[in-house]
Amino acid sequence: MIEKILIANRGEIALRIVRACKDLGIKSVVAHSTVDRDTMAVEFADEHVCIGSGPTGESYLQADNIIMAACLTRCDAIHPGIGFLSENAAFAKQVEEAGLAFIGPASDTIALVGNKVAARRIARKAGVPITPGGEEALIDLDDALRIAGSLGYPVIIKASAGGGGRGMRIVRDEEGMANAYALAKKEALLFFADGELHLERYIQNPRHVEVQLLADGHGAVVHLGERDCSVQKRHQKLFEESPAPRLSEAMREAMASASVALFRALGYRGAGTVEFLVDGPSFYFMEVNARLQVEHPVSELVSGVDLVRAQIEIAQGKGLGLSQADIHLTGYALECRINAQGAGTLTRVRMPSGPQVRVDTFLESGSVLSPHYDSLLAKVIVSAKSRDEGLAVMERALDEVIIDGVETNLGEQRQILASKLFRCGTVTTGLYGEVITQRKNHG
Amino acid sequence: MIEKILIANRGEIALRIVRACKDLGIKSVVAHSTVDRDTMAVEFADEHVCIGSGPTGESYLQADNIIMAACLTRCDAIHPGIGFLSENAAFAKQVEEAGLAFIGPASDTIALVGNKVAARRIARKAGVPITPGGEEALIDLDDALRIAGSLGYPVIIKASAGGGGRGMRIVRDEEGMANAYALAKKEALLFFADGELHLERYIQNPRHVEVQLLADGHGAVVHLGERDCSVQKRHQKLFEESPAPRLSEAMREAMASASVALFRALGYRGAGTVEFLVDGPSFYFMEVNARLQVEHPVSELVSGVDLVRAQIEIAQGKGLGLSQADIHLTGYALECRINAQGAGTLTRVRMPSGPQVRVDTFLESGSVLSPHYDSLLAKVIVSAKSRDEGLAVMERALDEVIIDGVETNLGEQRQILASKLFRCGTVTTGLYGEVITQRKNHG
Amino acid sequence: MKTIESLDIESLFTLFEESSLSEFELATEHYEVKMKRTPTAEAAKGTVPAPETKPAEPGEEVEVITSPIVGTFYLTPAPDAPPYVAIGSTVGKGDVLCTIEAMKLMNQLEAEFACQIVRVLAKPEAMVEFGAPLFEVKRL
Amino acid sequence: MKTIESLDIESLFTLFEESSLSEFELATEHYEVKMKRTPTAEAAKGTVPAPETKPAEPGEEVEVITSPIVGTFYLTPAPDAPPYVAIGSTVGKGDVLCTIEAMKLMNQLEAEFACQIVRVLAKPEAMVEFGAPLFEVKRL
Repeated sequence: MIEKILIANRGEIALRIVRACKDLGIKSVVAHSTVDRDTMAVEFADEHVCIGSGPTGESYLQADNIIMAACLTRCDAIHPGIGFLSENAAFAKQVEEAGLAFIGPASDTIALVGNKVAARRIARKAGVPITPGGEEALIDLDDALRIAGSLGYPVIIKASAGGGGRGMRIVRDEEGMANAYALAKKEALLFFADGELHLERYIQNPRHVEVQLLADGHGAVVHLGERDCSVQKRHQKLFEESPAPRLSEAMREAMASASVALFRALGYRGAGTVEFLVDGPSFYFMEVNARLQVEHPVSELVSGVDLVRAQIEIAQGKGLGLSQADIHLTGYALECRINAQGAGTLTRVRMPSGPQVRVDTFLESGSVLSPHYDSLLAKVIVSAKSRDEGLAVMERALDEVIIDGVETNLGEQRQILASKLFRCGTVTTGLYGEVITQRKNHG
Repeated sequence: MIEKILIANRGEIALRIVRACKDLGIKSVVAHSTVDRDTMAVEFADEHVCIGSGPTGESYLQADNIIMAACLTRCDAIHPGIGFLSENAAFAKQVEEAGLAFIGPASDTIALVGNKVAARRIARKAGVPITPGGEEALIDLDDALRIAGSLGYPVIIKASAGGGGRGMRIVRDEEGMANAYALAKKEALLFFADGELHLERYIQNPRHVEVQLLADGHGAVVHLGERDCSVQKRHQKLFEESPAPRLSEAMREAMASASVALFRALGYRGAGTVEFLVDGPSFYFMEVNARLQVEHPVSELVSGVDLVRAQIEIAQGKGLGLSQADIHLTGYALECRINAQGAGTLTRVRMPSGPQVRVDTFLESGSVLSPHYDSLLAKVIVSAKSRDEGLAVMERALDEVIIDGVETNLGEQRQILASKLFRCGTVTTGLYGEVITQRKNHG
Repeated sequence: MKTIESLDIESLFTLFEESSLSEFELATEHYEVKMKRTPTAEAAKGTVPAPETKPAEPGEEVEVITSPIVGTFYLTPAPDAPPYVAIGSTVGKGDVLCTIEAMKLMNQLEAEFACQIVRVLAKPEAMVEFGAPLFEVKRL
Repeated sequence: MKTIESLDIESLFTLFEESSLSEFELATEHYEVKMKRTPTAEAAKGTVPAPETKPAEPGEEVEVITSPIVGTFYLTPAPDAPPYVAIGSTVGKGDVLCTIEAMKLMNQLEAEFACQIVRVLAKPEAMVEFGAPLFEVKRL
């Protein structure tokens, strides 16, 4: 039984987890940096422990301090949130070894899916379509040239341990390979301390669709439908929605079944996501996100399932208590991320409210935005009966937002929401460029 | 087709209606007093017209100014909101005669159900149980004594045109009748300009349960389940929830069918509520509220139907587009009203946010609360799978609220929420007294 | 420059005014003087004396007459009739200034005091809301 | 410079204005003068010189040594061993001040400079968070 959880994270996601704990009657302890002492997560938690100074490497990545804080405040479990140590297999193992529940998948699972080559191999075995390309790590430049030659250009080189666009290089022709290979290798070593690379066919402006899953580690797996996260700026998601617009029922179902099969094959435990690239009539496995995701509220609103609560209940060993027949996906949900474009003091914050609007934020008028952390200010999530209705509600909600004191992406988000491309549901990873970058150039 | 609506109201409900207009792509004009110039409803509306000075009699009750404002801004319809002119049959008639749609029932219906004696008569005819008592207006004191004698004391005298506790007198024995009769008559004349009284058996500490309905005026009527509104302080509702706790399925269904039958008999058009008193195993018709209600979000959350949107669509003559089979009542919803206990400037306002929480308010840090208007600051509404879960979420939400600058009832609301009586669902109109007043006396 | 003995009272006032003093007393062989100032919010902000406000003369006071109702503003009683008033007109108390049409009634707005029209602030045949400025006038 | 006798009243005002005085009285053979000023917020910020802050002498500087990690604070190397330091102890740079147990390791915290222990701020055997104050010391 989990009675007290240490939350090893910050910002809106730490607050999200504190709220789930309160709803479940579980005590919460927020581990925070010196900079985050006055944030809402710390204020609302039952206890809080300072684990280091502002820079993430000196606090939110300090595994020892986090585990000691959990032990000394007599927590039973650690929730790693999103980012930081949430997909760090070594940390998960350390937590397990300290006799604490890690609210997330088993450390072995994290390690397994963390290696892109291994993950692709398992996916293929489980019958999940993968992008044409090497299922093995690249041996050297010659190997890369040989594989690319057989696949046809353009191809993409990726760090096997990578993510977030780092260690990735698109190669458009043979001549570009040597340079791209060297750069990707260098970045892979720099960011992931692991130079392993692999190579896939590169898909131009695909859609990015992911399936949300919950599994109890004992064979029970359900999916909560898919989310379209195609609208991105430099690999950072801007809008996420469910159901994905203009996706055939057949693909929707195939993607969901493939994801469930993969999670079964992995013996997965907890909440997780399978990410796909969609290219016309085909979809390809991209990766498994072995953690909660920023955009999880979208699935919560269409499924009625509280994902953080479910994570905790799974960690308690209660089993899933849900079968696929219990999941009724109804209506539509859309999330808009409001990001800062700089640090500073938020002199005034007004978030939207009213019907069909959910706001997940940790900021209010007077909050200070530290330059140490990521730029997510708030998530505005709306639910509606249909996509058209949802877009209207989101427009209304964004019109209510006021954020003074720092630059934000609100203007861009409003532009995207109003754009024909987005309205029609013809979303791809190229949408941001077409709507914002090109308008700027023409403007 | 309605393309532009004048909203003849203020505060959170005016904002609620502006939001619905935005969602529907309908233009909105807010008619406001000089005092309300800087409120959110005015800010978010497409246009605004000042209709008078602060006191409600000089602005929100100025029918001529309101209708002129609607005509001159080329509105097609007037939404009266809640209170003010919303149940004023003469105003509704004036709106109709000006060629505008009144977003509410036909003026005749308002007039009909506005007379309690007439409403009781129709209810009885439609097979709705009514409290034992005179179905006719009282002729004089002797008549009152005769009827009370046959019913048995205690009885309650009510103004036929009344509401909100005014013109009401409980009579515990024969000796108290003369005085109570005189006072009720005086109040009825004073507040409603109509001295007609009637008399019913008085039910001590009943539950107050009401059924939400939607009807298109052409025979289509659906109900959205019931709301328990028993927790009241001097006839002012404090918490409202749906479904009503500890109510037998049989009573729930009987109440809903009776309400639907009554609305059919009335040929009702629009959103409306039938209020009942529940006394042990019996329920009795109390009155029809021929308008939207403050607590409407509770029913929106359990039914998924947007009531304000539905009101507008009905006024557009679109028909209901819903049959009872389309209404799926799922989960639980609870509303907590946060009221001010004085006027002033709100130096700091922090409303709750996050999962399962909806906030309907028109206030933010710096807002000025005028002494001219009612005390409702905000409605915090939560949705959940079950009542227990809902209470936990409400507790979490109220813990997040900060309102500085004016006294509020937050402390009392938290006490009620934490009380055993409320937790157990044994709610009656006596609950506030038992939890708050008695605690104060013992404290 | 003045010696204490040769001081005149005006100079003393000026000195005190321009100072930040709250009290000043002086006794010489010939006279005694005592000055005291209760610091006002204004004075507290600085030593600068408040600018002398010249009271407006009766005829110069400019006032705004606003609309008491919502309606359509008309300067003329009928489409081709001359306007009730024009810039420069003087009207007596009770004289009609304009019509505001509301609920199909022509409501004549009467002057509450004698005045001269300085400006017409509302647009003829346009909507006016409650409190909308109609005329700028000089009270006579 | 003026002698008291030759003072003119303007100079007196100027002198007073430029001073930080709140009251001034002068009586000569020929006259008596009294000046008083109620200090305003403005004046307080302005003409009053800031109080002279006395720099602490090296030996008096009190500093706080804080915990660099999260763990359990111990003043002794073992349950029945004597404490590393006590109030009044002087330690040299690199001397051990305490142990903080974390991840089953006893981490010895060494003094970064020579100092004398003024107070022990953390509770032995209790949890300390990052930045928790452990010792108040005087740098030597």
